[in-house]
Amino acid sequence: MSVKLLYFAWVREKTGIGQEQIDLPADVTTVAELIGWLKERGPEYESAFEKAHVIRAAVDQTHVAHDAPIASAREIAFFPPVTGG
Amino acid sequence: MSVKLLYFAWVREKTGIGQEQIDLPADVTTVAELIGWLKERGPEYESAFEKAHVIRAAVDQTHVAHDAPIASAREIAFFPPVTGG
Amino acid sequence: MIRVQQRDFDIGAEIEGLRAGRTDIGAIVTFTGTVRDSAMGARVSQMTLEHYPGMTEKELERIEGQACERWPLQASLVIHRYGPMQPGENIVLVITASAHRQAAFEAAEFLMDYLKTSAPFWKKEDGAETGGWVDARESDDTALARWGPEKKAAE
Amino acid sequence: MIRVQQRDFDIGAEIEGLRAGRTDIGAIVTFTGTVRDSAMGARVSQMTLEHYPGMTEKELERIEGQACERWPLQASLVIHRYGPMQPGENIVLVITASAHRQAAFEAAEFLMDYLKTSAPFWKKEDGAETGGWVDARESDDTALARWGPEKKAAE
Repeated sequence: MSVKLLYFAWVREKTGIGQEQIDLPADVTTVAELIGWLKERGPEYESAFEKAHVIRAAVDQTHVAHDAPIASAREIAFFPPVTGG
Repeated sequence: MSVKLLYFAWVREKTGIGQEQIDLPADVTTVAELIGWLKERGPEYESAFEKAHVIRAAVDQTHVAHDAPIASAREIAFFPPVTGG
Repeated sequence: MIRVQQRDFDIGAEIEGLRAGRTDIGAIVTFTGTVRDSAMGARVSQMTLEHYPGMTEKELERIEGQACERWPLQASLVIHRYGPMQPGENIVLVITASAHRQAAFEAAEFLMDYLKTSAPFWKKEDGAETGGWVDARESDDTALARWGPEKKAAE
Repeated sequence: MIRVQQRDFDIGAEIEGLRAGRTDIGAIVTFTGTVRDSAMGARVSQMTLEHYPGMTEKELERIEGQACERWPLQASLVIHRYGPMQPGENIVLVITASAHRQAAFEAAEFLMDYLKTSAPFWKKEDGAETGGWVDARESDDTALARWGPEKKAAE
């Protein structure tokens, strides 16, 4: 499955990229599993997702919990807690 | 004692005057006594102060209760509950 | 700062005046009260606000002083109009500015609640079907009660 | 109505746009968030807001929709800026208009509380002494909790 990943704020700075299109292995089915899989991809991902519990995720532009399924997602975003307003 | 009395809103409309200077008898010492004394002055005052309990008073431009003393007051105002804002 | 005036006010200009040149403000709340064209289902063609000159200014200053004691405000403004007004026109403006939003929101609500129950203004409505002096709303006393009894003006 | 934009906004003009020609509004509340020149005691020379284009608009619309479901609003507007901003500049504007003041105040606070915790914006501060990404404040989650859990976005 091909999916667009987006990174914002310090997650973006640590991965070094704002977005990328990746092919997801079939056994990666939740946000938490995706984070685990990304951490294997290199030291920059390892560093970006080191404190995985503080990182928020959105699937197709909707906030989700880490145990949310990602099947059929077109766009998955990772970012720190929001600080607008 | 000479004191300025002011009337606002429907209290003013009922007494027919906005303000007047009166000489207060020595035995009129509280707001409630003043209301009682005013009601004796004529049908327009009788009507204005008929529902005495809803009428608010201010002594020298400060809200007071009906049992407040009026000794040394320069200005006493009577009006309905306020409805600004 | 308080102002009692017959003429209209410009909300945008008042905000700009309050914040001009300042970089310590983080939150600005404004409340504007306006004349509605109906009340209790009856049409209102005009409203007139009577007030008690002298006491009005004193009360607004007292209320604003209390808000500044209770919340860390960097600036505040209360403007209240009197005289005849048409539906859609401004009646009252409250502006509060603080470092954080909660103080600004709470102080603005406090100012409005106190103003509604202790500033000496009286509304008279003119309309085809009804009209006359507006009765005080019990909900205004209820709104006031949440700020605690100790600061309420004697009545 | 929501808008996400880099350019500044004119509070007075936005209020006028929302109320123009209307006589059914009785209360207008605005909240303006502005850039402060200090944070946690450290000087801030500039702030940059990053956001998630697409999701930002979606979240703001969702939040505004919830406010309109919960309160009888005659009009509402949320404008949020992104990009670099200097101390004193506007960041966000919320306007709510209703027949009565309580609905307008509550809806504006609700919008700000939700916006602070669910709209995808991230602040980065530049300063002489410190700087960097701003941490989320626990008090924002506390503020949100008062509106009840049922409407909170999944996280």
